[in-house]
Amino acid sequence: MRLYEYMGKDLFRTYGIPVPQGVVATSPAAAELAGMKPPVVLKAQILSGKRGKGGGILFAATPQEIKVAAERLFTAPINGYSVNRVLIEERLDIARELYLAITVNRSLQAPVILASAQGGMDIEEVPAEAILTRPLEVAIGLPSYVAREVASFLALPSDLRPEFAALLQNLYRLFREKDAELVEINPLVITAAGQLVAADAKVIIDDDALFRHPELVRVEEVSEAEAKARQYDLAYVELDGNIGVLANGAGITMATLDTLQYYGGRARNFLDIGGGASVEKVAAALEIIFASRPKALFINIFGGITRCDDVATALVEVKKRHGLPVPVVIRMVGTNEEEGVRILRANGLEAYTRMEEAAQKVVEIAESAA
Amino acid sequence: MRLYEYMGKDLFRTYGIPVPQGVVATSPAAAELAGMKPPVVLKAQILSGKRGKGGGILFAATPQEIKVAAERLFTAPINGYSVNRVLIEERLDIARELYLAITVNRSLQAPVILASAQGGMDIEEVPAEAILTRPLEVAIGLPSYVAREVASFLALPSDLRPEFAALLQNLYRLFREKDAELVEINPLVITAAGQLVAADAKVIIDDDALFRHPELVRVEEVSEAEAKARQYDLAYVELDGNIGVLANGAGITMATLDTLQYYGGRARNFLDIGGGASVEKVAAALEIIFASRPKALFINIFGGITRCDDVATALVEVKKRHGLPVPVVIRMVGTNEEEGVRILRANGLEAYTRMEEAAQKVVEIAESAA
Amino acid sequence: MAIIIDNDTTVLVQGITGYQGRFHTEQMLKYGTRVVAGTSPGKGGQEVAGVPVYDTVREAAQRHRPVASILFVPAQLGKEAALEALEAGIKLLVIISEHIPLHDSLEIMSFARARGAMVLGPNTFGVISSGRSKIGIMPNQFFQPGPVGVVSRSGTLGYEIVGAMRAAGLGTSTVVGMGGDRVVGLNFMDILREFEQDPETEAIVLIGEIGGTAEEEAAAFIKEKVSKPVVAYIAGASAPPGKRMGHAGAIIERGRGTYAAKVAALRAAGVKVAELPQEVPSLLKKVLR
Amino acid sequence: MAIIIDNDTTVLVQGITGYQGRFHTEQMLKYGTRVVAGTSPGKGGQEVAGVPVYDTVREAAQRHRPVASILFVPAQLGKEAALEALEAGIKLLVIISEHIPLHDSLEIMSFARARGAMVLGPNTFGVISSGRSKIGIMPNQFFQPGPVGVVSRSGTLGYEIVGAMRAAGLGTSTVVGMGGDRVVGLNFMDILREFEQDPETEAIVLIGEIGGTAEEEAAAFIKEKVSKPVVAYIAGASAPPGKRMGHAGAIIERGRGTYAAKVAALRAAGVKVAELPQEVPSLLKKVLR
Repeated sequence: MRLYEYMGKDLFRTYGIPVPQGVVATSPAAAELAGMKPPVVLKAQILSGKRGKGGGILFAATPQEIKVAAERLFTAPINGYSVNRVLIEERLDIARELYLAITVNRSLQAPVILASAQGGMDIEEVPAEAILTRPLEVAIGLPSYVAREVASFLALPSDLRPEFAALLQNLYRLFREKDAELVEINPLVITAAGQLVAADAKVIIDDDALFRHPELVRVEEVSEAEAKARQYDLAYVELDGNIGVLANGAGITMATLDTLQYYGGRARNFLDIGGGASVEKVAAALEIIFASRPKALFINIFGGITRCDDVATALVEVKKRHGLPVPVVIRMVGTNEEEGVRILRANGLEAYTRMEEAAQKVVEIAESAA
Repeated sequence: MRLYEYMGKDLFRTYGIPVPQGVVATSPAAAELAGMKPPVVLKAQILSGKRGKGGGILFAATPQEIKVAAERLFTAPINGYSVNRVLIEERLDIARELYLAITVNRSLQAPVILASAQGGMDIEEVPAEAILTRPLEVAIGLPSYVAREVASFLALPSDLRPEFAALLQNLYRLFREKDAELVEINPLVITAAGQLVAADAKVIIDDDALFRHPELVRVEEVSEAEAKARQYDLAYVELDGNIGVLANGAGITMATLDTLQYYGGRARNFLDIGGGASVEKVAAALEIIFASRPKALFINIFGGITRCDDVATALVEVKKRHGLPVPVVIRMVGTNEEEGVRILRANGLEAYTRMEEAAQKVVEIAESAA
Repeated sequence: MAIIIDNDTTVLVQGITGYQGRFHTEQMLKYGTRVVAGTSPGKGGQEVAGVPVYDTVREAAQRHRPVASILFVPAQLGKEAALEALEAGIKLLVIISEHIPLHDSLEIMSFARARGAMVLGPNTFGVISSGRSKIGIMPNQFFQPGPVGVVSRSGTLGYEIVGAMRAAGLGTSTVVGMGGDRVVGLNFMDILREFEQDPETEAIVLIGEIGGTAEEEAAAFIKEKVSKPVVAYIAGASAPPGKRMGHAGAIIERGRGTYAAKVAALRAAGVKVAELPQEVPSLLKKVLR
Repeated sequence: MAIIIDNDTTVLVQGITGYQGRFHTEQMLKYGTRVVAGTSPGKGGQEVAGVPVYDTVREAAQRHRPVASILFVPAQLGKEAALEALEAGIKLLVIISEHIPLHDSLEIMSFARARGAMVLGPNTFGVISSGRSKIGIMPNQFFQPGPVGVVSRSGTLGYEIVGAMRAAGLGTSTVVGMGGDRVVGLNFMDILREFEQDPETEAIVLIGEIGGTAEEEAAAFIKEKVSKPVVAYIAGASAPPGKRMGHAGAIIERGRGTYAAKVAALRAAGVKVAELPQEVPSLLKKVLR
């Protein structure tokens, strides 16, 4: 769960990480009345990178300019996102811009600090040798000597180092205590007055750990269908093709999408019903897919814990209830395959055993329907 | 630093470990006015084991008995300790008594839980097979499965286990956060009503960690001389012999005491000036020893970081200032030995090079003076 | 000798009294696995399919000395269960549970390293030595002895490919699930190293997916250290960036972990990469004499 | 070959710019130790006796690859300094500092085990391979090469006995300080094991003291595993119970760790126990052919 910048900065404040003075406005009028003294910067609160390039960050030197800028931000979508909140902050007098982040390195199975003296730009564009990658021992955490190593790499002036160490240690505390996947400050500003300030905040919380963070406000940027899928514990992603896909297992669902593409088709969605899905869950999955109005539906079941007869029963039930709005191609093998096929046949449905054959068939149907 | 029982129980309370209702009285009058409803138990607050056998724990069933018991406790010393505080507590209705402690096992270099179903008696008297010793991983701490293991060993009824797990985990938190060497509950009572209550509390805090615990009240049970020694960072222990000892290094100081004993003498003290002691520090050490009125003084220096000339200079200075109140026997070898011997000779003092010879000499002098 | 497990491997089942634990204990016993004990707090003294149940791993370990443990516990309890097993001396941990918090996985891996223990998963289907023993949840019927070692990040896709191999007459030596999470214990390299040394394995199938750099690291390792032929299939060719494709680990982040990068790295290491899962058996037949 | 260190051991000095660090760096260099770098936060770029100083161990380690590190840091900073060294890959840690909090020592030892590193101390005088190299604070002049391995819980008492040995014409192979704290890294057993295997060591001197059970464990180990003759001296025969005799570790607690128990255990293991420090050389002469 990615947090909005202003939420990340609220967390920073709680953890003693310095952020610019600022207020959040939910309308141009509120922006005018926020009482921020110019010069200020207005930042659209959207979960998109490259906000600056997309026109989501504007400067204002007078109250009149604040009004104009706020109106602009609230009016048009930025990078395709509509703007509901604008963060208005004091404009910093910037001497240096650094990059600082803590995330998890999969290969090392450990948290890592990423730091660079080249802040303020996309970290992808910074050459690798200009980035320090410092793995951390979870049994130890982030003692002051690690902060010294990072400060050394960034060539910070010695009078800033104690402040920097505190900031980095607080950032790690936040990372651990809030179950973050990523905490990123880009840029971490050194002001002309020699203060460290987090000018931006990107915080991503591990979805799997949200259960132990009732204190965090939920950021929901999902469609109705995604919300419904989550409710049934289905892994669902909307895509831009026209073939609905229902499969069991993340890997095989991905492979199903790839196979459709291989034969010239495009999936409308990724939907993994997981292992051992009940009839009710499969039925909910089918309803979610049909609601997305695909041209055809591809069901690809490789029965293991998931039983073919359960999937067949769910399909038949949905069919009885609402009818099937689009043609359905079924591939079904594995646990209780025969029983599943029998149920399908009794209800006028056929099943393939080979995945490629079924995939080719559904692509064909979708093409002709388009 | 060992805490008084009532201080340990205050900590227990802070950490959510159930203790009996109680108040501390500093006089018999205060005990009467404390408002504790009989039946109660009155416990002398002294840092001594076997308080019960020493008459330091009394029961009272009426307000009149409270008064009598309090007077008795405040009047006569218990096990040689005079009583300044009495803890008056509700009398528990005891169903079972357990033993529970967390301490450090030197061989394992790890914290260990000690638990026994035979509580309420000296743990030394409980057979080893009736004691569970469960080492803990500091990197992990005390997760709930460890509490389950201990509860299993103690054969606790299943409805008490969640409560017990919380108690044990809280005890470990206290142990770690307060830098304890030992936290011991003996007995841990299961009341007739089925509640867990810590009927006693023994907490010893690591002296070396006191610097980070300004919140803990200092328990000082040291003499004036010991307090002064601590101020100069001297390791000093008062003993009951008549030969003052000043040496450098804990091992050699112990060996010096042993050597004196071997030749029939008894040391008045253990005093280790440590490595590289300054003239000022040695002078302070000499003053502490002389204040304890020994019959003779034995200085045993094996110079390494400690320089013989510094010790000689300190001795000569003290001699010039106050004179030497008792005969001094000096053994001095190692770093700057010649210079040290020269300084001594210039001031009418001689030094031995062999420790046994010097030890025999000082025992002889002390004997003849006694 | 297969890799990681063999006939003698003694197995503990953590969470044995739950639906999954019970079902898979029976399945493992049927397959020949030496399941010696199970745990379930508060259920000590019961039996599941003849297997004795204990309250704590320590007690089970002292009595039955299991070498491996398989975890069927809710994600929220995964960390404690894993640490309990490691503390009690378990040397191979198979974590079936999905949705274990990332920071919990980091703690598990850190302690496993300190204890010199192997971890498969989280979110793995386990490991199976075909025809001998399995510690996992894979359907028994697909796994027939043969010369191909298989390692897969995903379960059903692994079964799909093993099934296609079987249909083509190709059996498996050991099939290993790496787990679909972002942070998992053993990675492709660790398992490739074992297969390279395993006399029963003549060729290796690597089933990867988008996200992370495990396949790229595997490619570098294959180039240097693996003499046996390797066939790969990578899922996620059609996946858009920034979307989590089911597995927590299957996400293209900031331009890294793409299908193209993985396939390029593997091909450069001499690996034959199948474009469809069903191509794997025919590619295998080409590399096996 | 001596035990633990030899001529080639590269050494880092943590806290090199302080009085003690500076003095002992010079002394170690004089004795022949390969001191390759030092650390002192904020003093990076300086030199001490020609040895380059760095802000962090990591930097020093990357440039000079020290194998061992000796710590001269205030007790309150001891834990961080030790962890810093271990994290940077140091394999032998010699902790001179005294008064390190007990729980800090526990964390150091736990992490050292995870990293497979050896720790001497806290509160040790270090280790010296006579005539070759030393990592410690012992006075250089007492240590002459010879056939006797010495391990001691205390410093000055160790020097006293080594001095008496030298006066009697007996030199030392390696002299090891175990440290006077309650919790220390290497114990008597670890060091006895090394001496037993060291071809340069013909007899062993064990200098113990009251408190703990290290001597009793050593006795059991000697009985089983040590074929070389062992002479012991135990300090604290006259110490009363419950009093801390200087060393944090030297305390008779609840009737355990007494002089009598230690001497009895050692004698039962065939160890010759000296009643006075000065008896050690003559006992040694009896056991050495």
